[in-house]
Amino acid sequence: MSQHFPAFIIVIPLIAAFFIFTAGWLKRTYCFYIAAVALAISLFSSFGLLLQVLQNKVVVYHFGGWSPPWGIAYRVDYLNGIVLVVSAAIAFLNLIATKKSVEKEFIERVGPFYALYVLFVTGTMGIVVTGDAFNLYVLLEIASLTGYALIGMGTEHAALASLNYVFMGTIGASFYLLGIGYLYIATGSLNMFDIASILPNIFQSNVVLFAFVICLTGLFIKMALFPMHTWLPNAYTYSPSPAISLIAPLTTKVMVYVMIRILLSVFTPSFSFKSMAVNTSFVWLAVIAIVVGSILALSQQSLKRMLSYVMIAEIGYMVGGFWLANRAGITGAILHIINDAAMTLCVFLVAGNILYRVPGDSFDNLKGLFRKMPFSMGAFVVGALSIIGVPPTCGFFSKWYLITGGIAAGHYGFVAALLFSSLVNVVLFFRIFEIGYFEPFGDLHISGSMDEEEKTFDDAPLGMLVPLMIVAAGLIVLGIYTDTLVTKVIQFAIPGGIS
Amino acid sequence: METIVSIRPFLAVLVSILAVPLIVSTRRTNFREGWTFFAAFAKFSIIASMTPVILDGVEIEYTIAQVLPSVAIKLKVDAFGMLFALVSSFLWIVTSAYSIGYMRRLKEHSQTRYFCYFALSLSATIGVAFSANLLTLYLFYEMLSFATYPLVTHHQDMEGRSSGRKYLLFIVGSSIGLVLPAMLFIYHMTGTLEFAQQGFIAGIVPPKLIWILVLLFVFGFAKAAVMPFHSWLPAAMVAPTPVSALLHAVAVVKVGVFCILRVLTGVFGTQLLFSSQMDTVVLYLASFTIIAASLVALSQDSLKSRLAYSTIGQLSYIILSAALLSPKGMIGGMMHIAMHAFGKITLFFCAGAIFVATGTKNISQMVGIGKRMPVTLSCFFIGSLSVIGIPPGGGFISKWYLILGTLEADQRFMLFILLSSSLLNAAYFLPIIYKAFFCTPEESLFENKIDEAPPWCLVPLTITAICSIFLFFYPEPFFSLAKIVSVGIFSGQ
Amino acid sequence: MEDTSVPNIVTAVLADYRGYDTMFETAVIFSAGIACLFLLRQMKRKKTDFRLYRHTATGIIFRIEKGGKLPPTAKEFERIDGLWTPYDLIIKTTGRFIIPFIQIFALYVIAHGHHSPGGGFQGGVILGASFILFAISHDLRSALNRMSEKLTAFFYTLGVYIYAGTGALCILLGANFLDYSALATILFVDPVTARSHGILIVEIGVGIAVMAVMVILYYNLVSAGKFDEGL
Amino acid sequence: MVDLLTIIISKYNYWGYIVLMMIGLYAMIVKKNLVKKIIGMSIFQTAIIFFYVSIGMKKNATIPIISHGHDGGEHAVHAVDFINPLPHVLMLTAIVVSVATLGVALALAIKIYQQYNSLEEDEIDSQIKVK
Repeated sequence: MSQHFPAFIIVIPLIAAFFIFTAGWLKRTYCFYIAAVALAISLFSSFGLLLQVLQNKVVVYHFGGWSPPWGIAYRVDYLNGIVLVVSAAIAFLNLIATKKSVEKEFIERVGPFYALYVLFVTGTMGIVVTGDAFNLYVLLEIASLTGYALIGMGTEHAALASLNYVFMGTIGASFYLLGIGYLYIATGSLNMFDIASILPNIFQSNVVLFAFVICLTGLFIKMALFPMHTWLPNAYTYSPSPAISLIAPLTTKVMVYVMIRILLSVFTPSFSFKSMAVNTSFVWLAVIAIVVGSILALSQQSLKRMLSYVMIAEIGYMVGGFWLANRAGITGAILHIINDAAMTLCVFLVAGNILYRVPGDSFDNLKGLFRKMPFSMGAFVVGALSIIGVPPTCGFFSKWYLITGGIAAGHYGFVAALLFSSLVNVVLFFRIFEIGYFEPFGDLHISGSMDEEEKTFDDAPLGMLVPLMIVAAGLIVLGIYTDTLVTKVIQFAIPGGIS
Repeated sequence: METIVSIRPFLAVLVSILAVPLIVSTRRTNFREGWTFFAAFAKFSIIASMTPVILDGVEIEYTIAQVLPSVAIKLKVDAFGMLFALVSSFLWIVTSAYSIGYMRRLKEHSQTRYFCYFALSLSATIGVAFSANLLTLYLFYEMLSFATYPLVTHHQDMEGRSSGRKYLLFIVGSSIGLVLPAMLFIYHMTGTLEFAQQGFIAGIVPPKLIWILVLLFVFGFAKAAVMPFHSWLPAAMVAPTPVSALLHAVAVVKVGVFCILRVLTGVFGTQLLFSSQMDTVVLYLASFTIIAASLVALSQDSLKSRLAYSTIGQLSYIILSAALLSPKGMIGGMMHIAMHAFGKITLFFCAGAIFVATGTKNISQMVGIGKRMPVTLSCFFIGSLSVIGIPPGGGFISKWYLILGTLEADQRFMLFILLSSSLLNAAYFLPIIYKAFFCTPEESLFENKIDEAPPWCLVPLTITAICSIFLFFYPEPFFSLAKIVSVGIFSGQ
Repeated sequence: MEDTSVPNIVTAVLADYRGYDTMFETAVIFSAGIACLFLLRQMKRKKTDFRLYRHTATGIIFRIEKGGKLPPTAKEFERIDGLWTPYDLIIKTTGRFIIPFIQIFALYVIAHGHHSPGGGFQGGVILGASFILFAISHDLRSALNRMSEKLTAFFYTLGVYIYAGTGALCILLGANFLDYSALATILFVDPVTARSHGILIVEIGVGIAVMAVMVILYYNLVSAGKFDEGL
Repeated sequence: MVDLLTIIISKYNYWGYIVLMMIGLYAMIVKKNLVKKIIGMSIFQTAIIFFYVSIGMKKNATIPIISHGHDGGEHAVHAVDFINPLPHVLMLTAIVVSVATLGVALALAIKIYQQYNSLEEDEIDSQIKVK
């Protein structure tokens, strides 16, 4: 059975989505369990897949039994093997963690919600696992469509934000499709590795260059790199919390993965990193993204909005690290895809827990949260430290690789930007800690008695806390096992040509 | 120098972290503080159990996790670390006794949290003391910064918040902004971060950069409060007195100087410092801090902030001792870590006791207080003797060796600095005591009946006072430890 | 292209070589349907304070106040709402007249997909268009009487089930996902013909799904999810 | 000049799709009415479909349907006689995708209308400002 893992990862959730939808009409409570089982299976099979990859480098699966270029082939190697596991784990944990708040927010929409949820996961995992450029587009659209819908059901101006997201997303995806078209003209194939084998003969042709530019533009829009980030903050701020803690960790990270995949596996490094000038200019773009993202985050007054600007800065980390075009930098980028996904999940889950207990997530509503919900805030502290980049949390080590990459490439602007954003993050998160910790002001140290802590204790239900704790612990575990991760997996994901 | 692998250092770090859940889970206050004591004693006994091994010139090391190629989170116990660990873990026991008295008497809120973070910061301190490479050092340094934040801002009022902000701004800002890039740069150049007896970057890093790196480290470890990175320390005095006593007279600030000494000796190495003339730069930075801090201390009326400024000055003694690059000076510096710790913690305890008993913080309102609290004030006297460096205060020994070091290194100017600062110390301590005891009844602010602080406060401060006298007569094991260190460092020359 | 024995190469490539894409575009259309439901459908109707009933024969309109309603047995009355406009006889009749032909044609397009231009999507869209035409020419409520929401939902899950199920069946029969040649064993034909049959099956599935989704999209959009009035 | 003209003429399909695409982009960026934006989006996607179909085209080739029944493939098939089927296939998918996107976009537009009673962006913005 294990040779079908690549199919299972995608197909099981897909079929499950249909079942969930049907179950939604029959009995609502079934939906969650079907989804849980499906995601558990795909998590399991992605683990199995990673193990297979560790054994024999790459696993290929031909759909319909046709070998490429005719048919569609899935091709799993070190790079997407690890990303698969991470995204599957995130989807599963988030599903468990948000059960309660889904029941709270979408009482009579549970069926459609879980169907969309699972479809989104299908799309995302498909993007990661597929080896076919066009198939990637289709899956991308599945993920986006479901994402639009999930975000659209949020609060306040969600619908409007979601519609803007639709516009931007469509432009991005279409650009990508266009680029693929030109690649098809040039090579006559849609299979990534087939293309890669044909391209080197025609690197000079402008068609390839144009395809390169167009693809990259589309991906930048999709991953909300700084100038094209406008859709992200609103969409993430207004979206319902159970959805956002799924979408925020996966969407942008997976798009960064796609960029890395396209540039390393389709346009081989010898083409992508051909001219140093281009690389550095992209790094500078990332630097701007980091700085602007951090500064904008400073000016926000609500938790989720602030976090989404932090994420824009984080995107800058990954893109910049990749375009440093040296081993340390790319290692940092890939490592940061994993770590950042985990950190984002952690903090957004906390935001979800807070919203479960507190009317809003604007800073005024966070007062006294350390007394009210100490465990959630404890997890939040871990996540925050990881985003700031304090050892031994995982955020520190990816930042370590990124900065060493920056130094190695002699790109001190990038190094400075990373340090700057770390400092800004300190300010950002300690502002929240202060609000949660000091306010409301009162001379507790005169009157305060010790049983006061228990009095106002009202943390999120256990079902939401336990997964959150697992994620928070995972941040530290990831940090401690960084070296294993790098030496066992990531270093093989980078083609040999890069020093 | 042979090394043995043993988990004991890790246990020493871990024990107080493990105590945290116990402290949280127990509702009964007596049990909670029982756990604190238990952890403190366990920590001290583990560390003490390693002392003889270290005295035999053996080093103990333990690798926790391999996190980066060629860099691990790794503990390594040598004489220097052992000296520091002994001091701080012993003083933790005393302080926990003291803080029980202090907190209960003042009915402080959320004492559970207080004890938890105290335990955390202690493990961080020991971690710093035992860290075998720069990464581990940085890890525990940051852990200490974040663990002490809730203690500094314990009162959760406006003042607490503003000083907490200042605290973070200086400590975390400098460590991320200055230390981290310097560390990464060294890693990039050399590919390793392991401390070595004679440093490991000599010959690899171009001399121009040595300057920058040294300055980055000296200022980056802002816990050492080298001017102009000092102003967080007076601000941090809003914390409850036990915190100021242990953390801001012993643990945190000493961690700062410890880090600087570690990096100067273990990363740069004495020869490199000497050849690049960085030693003089550091010397003048330190001496400036010494004099300036002492002068500022004169003008402080609040007792705690006067003590804080005196601490700033005393810390720079230690940095100066490292920069002297002379064996005796190094011994003096090491000794000063211990001696000043005992002396200064006594003084802080006394300040706390006075506050507990009478509620006064300001020196101007302590006229004639000696008649009311004779024990406390006499201990205060002993402590100040030790800090000034007059026999039978233990501080005399460390200062003696420092002065020998200046002569050895032929730094007359530094000699002058040391002596004059000692005079200044005397100038800002002795008047307090004089006013406290010898004043005419009519100008005395307190009626003439003995009313001391509660015994939980009184006993610890007498213990520390006695210790600081005891150390004058019998400075072991610190002295031999310090000897081992300086021999190890200067054996190359 | 000999190995599928499907003359229409587009269909062959669509449903077989790149059958996986096609399954996902079915999934896309499916998720679009769910998305609309999710976004617009209003599960609990808010109580209108009166109901309108029209006597089909005479065209007299009754206004029944809150709570009251005619018994379902009263067949000659039909429920209408505020926006109701009298049917235009011409449109209605034309609609009734051409809809069957459209549907026949749609079925032809689906079934004959791999010999001539056409296939599941085209046919499905045409089929859906016929229902939409009915809904336009009459009104939504009567369309819903013909083809209720649940029925539509059933159809479009059925469609995707057929597609994905076929694929899964191939796995169960020991081949790769969507490798129709495996179906030979249960269809009792040679693998090549089995491929063409497999294509036919999935085309039918796609057709049903697309039709249903078109209809559900229309239902949701015109009535803003209230499923009562509409165009 | 002349050869430039020939380039333009010989590549007319590219110019065609580029023009369409720009129209779509213009509508999405400039228009204030959300429905017009959505229309622009569809035009944008259609442009790309047009592009794909056009690159599948070959001179004097027929639709890719081999004119015989089920009886296997005895006589050879000359790929030259048929236009490239793959772009058509891909575009079937792309069309479906664009339809789906359109559906979701319209649904969102309806939600927006229910919320603000308007589809004009500036009116909506003014309402948001007020809040």
